[in-house]
Amino acid sequence: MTAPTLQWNAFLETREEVLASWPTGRDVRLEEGLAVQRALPEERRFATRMREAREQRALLLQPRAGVSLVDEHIRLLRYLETEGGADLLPTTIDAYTRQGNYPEAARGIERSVVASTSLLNGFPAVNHGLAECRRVVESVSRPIQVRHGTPDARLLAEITLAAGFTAFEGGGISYNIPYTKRVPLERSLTDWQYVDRLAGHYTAEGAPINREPFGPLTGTLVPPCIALAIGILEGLLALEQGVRSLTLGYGQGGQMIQDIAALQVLRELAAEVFGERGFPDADVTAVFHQWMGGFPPDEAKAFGVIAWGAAVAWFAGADKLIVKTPHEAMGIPSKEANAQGLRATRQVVSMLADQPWADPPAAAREREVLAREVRAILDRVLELGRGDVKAGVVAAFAAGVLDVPFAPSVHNRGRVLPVRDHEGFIRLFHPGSLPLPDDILAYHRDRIAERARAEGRDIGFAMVTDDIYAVSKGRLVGRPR
Amino acid sequence: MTAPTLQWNAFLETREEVLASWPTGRDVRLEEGLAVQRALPEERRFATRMREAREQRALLLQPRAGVSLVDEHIRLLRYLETEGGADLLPTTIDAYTRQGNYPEAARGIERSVVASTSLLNGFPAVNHGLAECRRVVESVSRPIQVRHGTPDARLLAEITLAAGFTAFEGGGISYNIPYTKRVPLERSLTDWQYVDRLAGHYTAEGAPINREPFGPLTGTLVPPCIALAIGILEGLLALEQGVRSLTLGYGQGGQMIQDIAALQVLRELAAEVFGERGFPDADVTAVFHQWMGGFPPDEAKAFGVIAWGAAVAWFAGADKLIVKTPHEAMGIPSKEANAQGLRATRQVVSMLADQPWADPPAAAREREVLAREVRAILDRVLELGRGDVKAGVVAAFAAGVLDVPFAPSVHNRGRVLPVRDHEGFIRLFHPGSLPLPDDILAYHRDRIAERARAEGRDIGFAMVTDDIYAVSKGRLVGRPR
Amino acid sequence: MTASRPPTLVLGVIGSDCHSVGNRILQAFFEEAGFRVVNLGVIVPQDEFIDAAIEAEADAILVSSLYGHGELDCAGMRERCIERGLDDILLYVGGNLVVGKTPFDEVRRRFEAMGFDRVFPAATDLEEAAHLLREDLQRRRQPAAVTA
Amino acid sequence: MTASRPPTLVLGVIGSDCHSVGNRILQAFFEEAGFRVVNLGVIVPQDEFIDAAIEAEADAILVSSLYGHGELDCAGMRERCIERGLDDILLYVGGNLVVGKTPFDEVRRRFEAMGFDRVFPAATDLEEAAHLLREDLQRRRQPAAVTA
Ligand code: B12
Ligand code: B12
Repeated sequence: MTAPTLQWNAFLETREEVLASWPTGRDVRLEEGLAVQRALPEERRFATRMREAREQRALLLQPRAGVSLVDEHIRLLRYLETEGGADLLPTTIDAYTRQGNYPEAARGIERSVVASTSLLNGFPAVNHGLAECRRVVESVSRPIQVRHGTPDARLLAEITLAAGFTAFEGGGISYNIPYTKRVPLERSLTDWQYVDRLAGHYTAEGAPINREPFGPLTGTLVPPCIALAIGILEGLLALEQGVRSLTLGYGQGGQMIQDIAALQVLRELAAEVFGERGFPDADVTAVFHQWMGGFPPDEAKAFGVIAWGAAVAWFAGADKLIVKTPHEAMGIPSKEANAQGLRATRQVVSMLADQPWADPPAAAREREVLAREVRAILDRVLELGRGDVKAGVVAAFAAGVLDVPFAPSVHNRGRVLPVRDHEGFIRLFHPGSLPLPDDILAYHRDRIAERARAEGRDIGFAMVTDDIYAVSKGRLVGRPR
Repeated sequence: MTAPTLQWNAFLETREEVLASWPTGRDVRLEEGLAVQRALPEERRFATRMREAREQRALLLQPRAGVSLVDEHIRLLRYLETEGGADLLPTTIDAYTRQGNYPEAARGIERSVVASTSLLNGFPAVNHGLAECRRVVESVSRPIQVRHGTPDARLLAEITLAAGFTAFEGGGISYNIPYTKRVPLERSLTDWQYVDRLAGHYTAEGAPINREPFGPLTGTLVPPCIALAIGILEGLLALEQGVRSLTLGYGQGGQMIQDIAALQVLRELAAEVFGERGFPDADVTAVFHQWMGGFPPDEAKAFGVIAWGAAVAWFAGADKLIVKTPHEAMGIPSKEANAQGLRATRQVVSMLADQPWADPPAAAREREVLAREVRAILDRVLELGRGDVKAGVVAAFAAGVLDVPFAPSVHNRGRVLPVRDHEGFIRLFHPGSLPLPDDILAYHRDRIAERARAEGRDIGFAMVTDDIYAVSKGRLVGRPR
Repeated sequence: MTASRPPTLVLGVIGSDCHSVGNRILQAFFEEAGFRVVNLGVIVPQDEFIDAAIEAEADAILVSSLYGHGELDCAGMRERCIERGLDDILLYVGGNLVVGKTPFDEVRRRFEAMGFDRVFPAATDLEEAAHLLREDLQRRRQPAAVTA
Repeated sequence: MTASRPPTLVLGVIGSDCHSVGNRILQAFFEEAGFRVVNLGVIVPQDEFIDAAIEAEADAILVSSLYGHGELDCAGMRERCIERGLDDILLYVGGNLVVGKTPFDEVRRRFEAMGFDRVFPAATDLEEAAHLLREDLQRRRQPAAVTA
């Protein structure tokens, strides 16, 4: 087993290439970035706020938001602070930047200036560069995170962390498999080791950077065992590079008991596994994402989905909640719609804040099954890598031991097919090559068979399609019409 | 004990006076009304749909709605059918008509025609008269109910039932104490015996009329024991006059466990008490009202309140849900806002429809305490009336054995003062003269003391005021600022 | 009004309106804030407000209307006050004053045109209202020359 | 195109767009509906659509764009088709085509102006779309005289 932490010198060598890859990279100085980070007051530090949330059993709300131009972006963030009451702020990066296509992003900026409206689906941080990013950070009073979907986020991380962003979403799996088509896993994992090493360096030097693997993956009927295994693996990869503040995520599946069980298992198993692998000091928190699949186009119905997600996040005991908006099915939300999503969510969460919650009995069973599933997958991945996490992940995807439903990447087998059971739980219809125990596979089969009987039809892609559409059409389970 | 069912001849005598009290009364013919009612298809009969909902474990959605003019009212109802997807329709009556002030209602109609917008807060059914009401009934395809707040609803009932409305809300307590100032209870109870006798006659003649006591009362921190006792008593009064289809109601209090327990106890105790008192054939269903207190003015937050109410109604196993709108804090909702409330609610309810629910353990304790409270009140009321329900109710209000917080009626003692405990449960701060067992009063005191300690302040009217405002300001418990 | 006794308010919910919760709170609030409050409760006709104001030598009448008929119920109230000799009594009104969601500026205009001195939406900060009330009363006490 | 073989569609998600779920469903749906489908998946440049259409002798190209850059990514696509010899290939586009909630008529206008034959919102009934596609293809097969 090779020492997984990147050597500092090797890191610095790569770093030169990274910073040279686009003109704005030249402005970045590590020491300057550290100074900026260290000077931040604690209430604007993501890691601190997340830890406090866990300790105080609070649930912090965070929107997604990003537009083409800097001033407009600042106005948007301020609006979400004041009118939305966001506890934590984002900067969502546009899709050209995510693919490293800075020339296209530049064109998008120009055309946005001409059209005097944002034509990009996010904030092109790399093109705007260090000083402008710093202006964003300085314009807000809440901790602020970079949210994106970038397989090679090295330059983006260099610029934004030096600018004072204190949290950075993503990982070598979760920002590759659901977001790209041909990027090899080996490459994205290596590039993300770089990002984690950078965040680890900041951490070691007194400026902890919060890192958050992207839990929801494709957002579409993802069986919890797959999401949890990937989240924990990405957590391990980050810890290996010196990251300590970790927020593991899970996207609402829609079945309350399953969602609650999943977030709890995620917390428990992560603590166990990180401890076993030598990271008992990992500072782990949990983020819940309101429904990540297709939304109902009707705004009133969207509010229903949003509010219900808020309630489940509370029941599940999340520390942070990523909030959707009533525009979700339509397009990038206006700032007003974004703030509406936040306020609807806040109302539910704070009406529940004082109410005790006791898990329904069925949650225990789901927790047990799920914990065994995740353990089985993790064991097999680490076995394949002979203890090396990165190697294990690459081998696991090749073997279908990790397999994300509906993902676009050609490096994902795509053999797993999920479907809901009669009670709405996401189950495995085709388990692909997931290394799950036989009794558990039988459990999935039985639960699905129950639904097939009740609906009087065979299980098949039609049923899966119905399930994909269900929430957008006002149900959870896609019953036959 | 006198035979409580009104004698038919005495009823007919009174009836002449009632019909003569306003010109539109002259058009009403009982036989004609019966013919209209009997001719209705079953899917437009309230009693049938409510029973089916209970049997199929469905949750039917009903809005509130009523405007000054007939055509506009019909357009509104149709919109709520098609765009709102309402299962059941209302006709909410304006406040002048509720007080029997038909001349003012007439002025309101005239001025509405001139202003070409509704200046009344509901539909003045008595002024419009039989033929126009029939036109309303015939214009819709769902069962339709009269919803109001009228202490003397005899003429309103004569006209609307003859017109083909198949359900009629209210009762001699619930449409007096929260809705009027000086109307003696004895009078409103007698006038409602008339209404129930009329509904009982329709029922006996093959046209069951659904009757629904108004469960939420003042909608403001009503301790469940008071609401449940009154609902069951009004149910008894209706059964005595021959009503068989009864929908007992409960307004969301905001504490999930308490709300769920309350609706369950309401169902159980009602069945028990009705059986004991000789009405084992009562066809009882349960209606849950989304939050009836002050709403947040912000529409997004209102959606949060609405959606959470929808979830709790589902958990509580209600058969019907009365839906609020995002305009609640602002004014009578536009038809669009009304339909939005319905759609947000539908989304939540149907996303939950397939999910099993198991009550949290704490619900059992609340159920037990609540059942004992309601029994204690009912026993005392019946004792005071020496078995006669009406007499018992009158005596009970005089003695403060029944006492509705914040009610405007001078015939209500107004000594009971509720406040939330630390977990949001509505408890008794001042029990007034409610005849509750000592251990239960101690339980209330202890739970409230816990909150006072946690907040470091004394219990008092300031705390109650904070609780009254809380939901409209985005919380459940009114914590000190 | 003499300087020694606290200013007196007549409070009530006009017309056929039964909304009693806000009324209770207003009474408690204004008493706490040092006013003498004559609370008529709900379902109060115009003349009952005026009778009470005359009897109590009140400085202001605070009308609430929540249920939507505010415009119908309040029409002519200022004229009626004058007719009955209350020439310059302060008239405040607040609540959900008209039927349906309406821009508040529009609502204010309509009620000011009816002769109300101040108009408040339901979501009113009561401290703010009490502050304005004290100011308005102060202004009336002082001779015109001083305020002009 | 000969009458005997099923009409051929080239399908894909244009630009840097990774939304793969709708794409999977579109493929399954149109295959089930009797079309031959060449599915290029996500992140497809304009030229890749055109290459595939030429190679497969396709009757129509179905472009998806979900992520908001549709306008930027689709600009010039019709011209490029013509340039590469696909003179009258059917061009359909659908999804969340522009950034932000926009009235669909406006969106349709913009994409029709770019030369797309039909424009679909995300909430499209696919049966309806397939029906239109069959009609459009039918019309192209028939000699102009017959349709005119
Ligand atoms: C799931 C999802 C994701 C997943 C995608 C996983 C994956 N690999 O597929 C993840 C989380 C990774 C993701 C990422 C992003 N997403 Co996204 N995503 C969604 C979401 C919630 C559902 C999409 C979905 O799967 N729907 C279900 C399928 C069945 O429906 P569909 O995709 O609409 O496809 C149907 C129709 O569009 C139609 N159709 C499509 N094309 C065509 C073509 C023709 C000819 C016809 C007839 C019909 C047709 O038929 C399809 C089948 O029914 C939507 C919002 C929504 N719809 O609720 C946002 C949404 C599409 N995403 C959006 C954005 C912006 C992004 C990001 C850029 C992040 C960001 N800034 O917020 C990144 C994209 C990065 C990239 N490079 O592309 C925006 C697009 C905004 C806009 N257009 O203004 C949306 C609308 C959300 C929003 N309101 O902001 N997303
Ligand atoms: C509880 C409630 C009821 C209870 C009332 C019980 C009771 N006896 O009090 C019940 C269920 C019985 C009820 C009945 C009806 N209600 Co109601 N009710 C409400 C509700 C939900 C809360 C009211 C409340 O208690 N708020 C809490 C208190 C503290 O706030 P408040 O009443 O607004 O009072 C404060 C302010 O207004 C302000 N204020 C008031 N007056 C004044 C005066 C001055 C000078 C100042 C400075 C301030 C001020 O200070 C008060 C204290 O903070 C409101 C909607 C809402 N606000 O969410 C509807 C609402 C007021 N009701 C409404 C209606 C129409 C009715 C009905 C006619 C039924 C119907 N058609 O829907 C009947 C009325 C019958 C009648 N004769 O009056 C409408 C009014 C519509 C409009 N104006 O366009 C509302 C707005 C709901 C809606 N959107 O449709 N209601």
